[in-house]
Amino acid sequence: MQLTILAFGIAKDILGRRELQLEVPDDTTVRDLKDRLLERYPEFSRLVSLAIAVNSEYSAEDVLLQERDEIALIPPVSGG
Amino acid sequence: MQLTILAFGIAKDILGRRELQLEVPDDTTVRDLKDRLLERYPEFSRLVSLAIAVNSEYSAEDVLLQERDEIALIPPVSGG
Amino acid sequence: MKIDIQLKHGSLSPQQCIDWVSSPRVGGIDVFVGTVREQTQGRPVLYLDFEAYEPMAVAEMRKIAETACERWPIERIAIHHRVGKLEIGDLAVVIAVSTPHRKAAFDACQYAIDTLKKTVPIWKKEVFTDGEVWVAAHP
Amino acid sequence: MKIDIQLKHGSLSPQQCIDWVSSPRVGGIDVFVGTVREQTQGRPVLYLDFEAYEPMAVAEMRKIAETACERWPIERIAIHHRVGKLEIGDLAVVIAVSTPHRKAAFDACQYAIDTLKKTVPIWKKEVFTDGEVWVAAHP
Repeated sequence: MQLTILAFGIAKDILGRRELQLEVPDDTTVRDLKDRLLERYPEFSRLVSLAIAVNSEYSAEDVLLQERDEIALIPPVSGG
Repeated sequence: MQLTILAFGIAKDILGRRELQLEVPDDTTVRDLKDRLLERYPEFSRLVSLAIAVNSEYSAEDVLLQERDEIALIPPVSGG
Repeated sequence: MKIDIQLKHGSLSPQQCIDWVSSPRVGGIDVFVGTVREQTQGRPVLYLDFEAYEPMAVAEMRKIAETACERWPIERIAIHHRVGKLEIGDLAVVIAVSTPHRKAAFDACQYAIDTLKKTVPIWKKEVFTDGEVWVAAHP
Repeated sequence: MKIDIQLKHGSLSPQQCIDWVSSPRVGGIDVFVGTVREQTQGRPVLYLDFEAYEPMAVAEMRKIAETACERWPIERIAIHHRVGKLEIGDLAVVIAVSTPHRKAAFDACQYAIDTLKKTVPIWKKEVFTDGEVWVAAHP
């Protein structure tokens, strides 16, 4: 299946774009996606943290992703 | 000597006036003044507390009063 | 001048206090606003009357601000208290504290209002439909 | 409706937040205002750029307000955050909490800003004369 991944803050700079299309196997979990991104973009491993939001909620690592999910990369937040 | 004593809040109600003139011996301390007032106006003993300010400062009980001092009765405060 | 103390007979403005404590060196501002509630322990209040021993009240508010400035890295602090007749919803006190980092602003502002309520010679009379009472006078 | 969450592209107004949380049932209001400082660790900042994952940021701010309302007896709570380009002295966030008694207002307001800084997907880029940096991204 094909996932659409939104990127914000420094994650957007690392990807070089605001939105990434990624072809992944059907049984991909949040953890699998993170591993794949870390492999392809080693700079992510230098961040303090990298969370994944699925449909506007922080997601656990073992959640299975669906093609229609809105997926977002959440580097360390710094609002306020 | 003659002291002029300012009264605020419920102390003003107890004295029935905003300012009291009181003839006292020359070596009167803050504690003596309080004793005298409590004797003459027993209602003061029903208050949570009664402090005396001398020249706009909370005063210790053993301070000797002077005729020119500005003396004020400070019942429990309730600002804010 | 980093301290602004005011005892006012007219209405208070939180925005004015915030503007006064603002500066480019500030990261956080904490503001406390004390307002007149419609009831005390279920008894409806008509209005309040605040009386102050004015010179001493100003001096005690200044002491609070000075002590706060010794204890915390404060950029600016404003303490404004109103006296006279206040209606329900009116502002009785506004305290604004600005600091480089926010934790100190919260701590200093809370210290200021807690201490103000203990030491500043201001008295509040609650007026009800069937009587009136000096708050906190009796046990 | 006791919760007001806003993510704004224009300037914030503390007075508007205070007015919104005010009510005759309220005795204390605590307000936190986060402003843009002129420097970070001695390095002068030109301006800041705040970016948000907007729907999630609004949802996370709402969660904070809801949790605060469960933990403290809150009358009303407003959380306004600004996004986009901010200059030195601009307001980045305003949180106002009103409660019957003041202690809960301080505690809830501090909880709200502390949690906001940990969970709400908003990112701050500091722009200096000689470069820029996403705050808190790297150790």
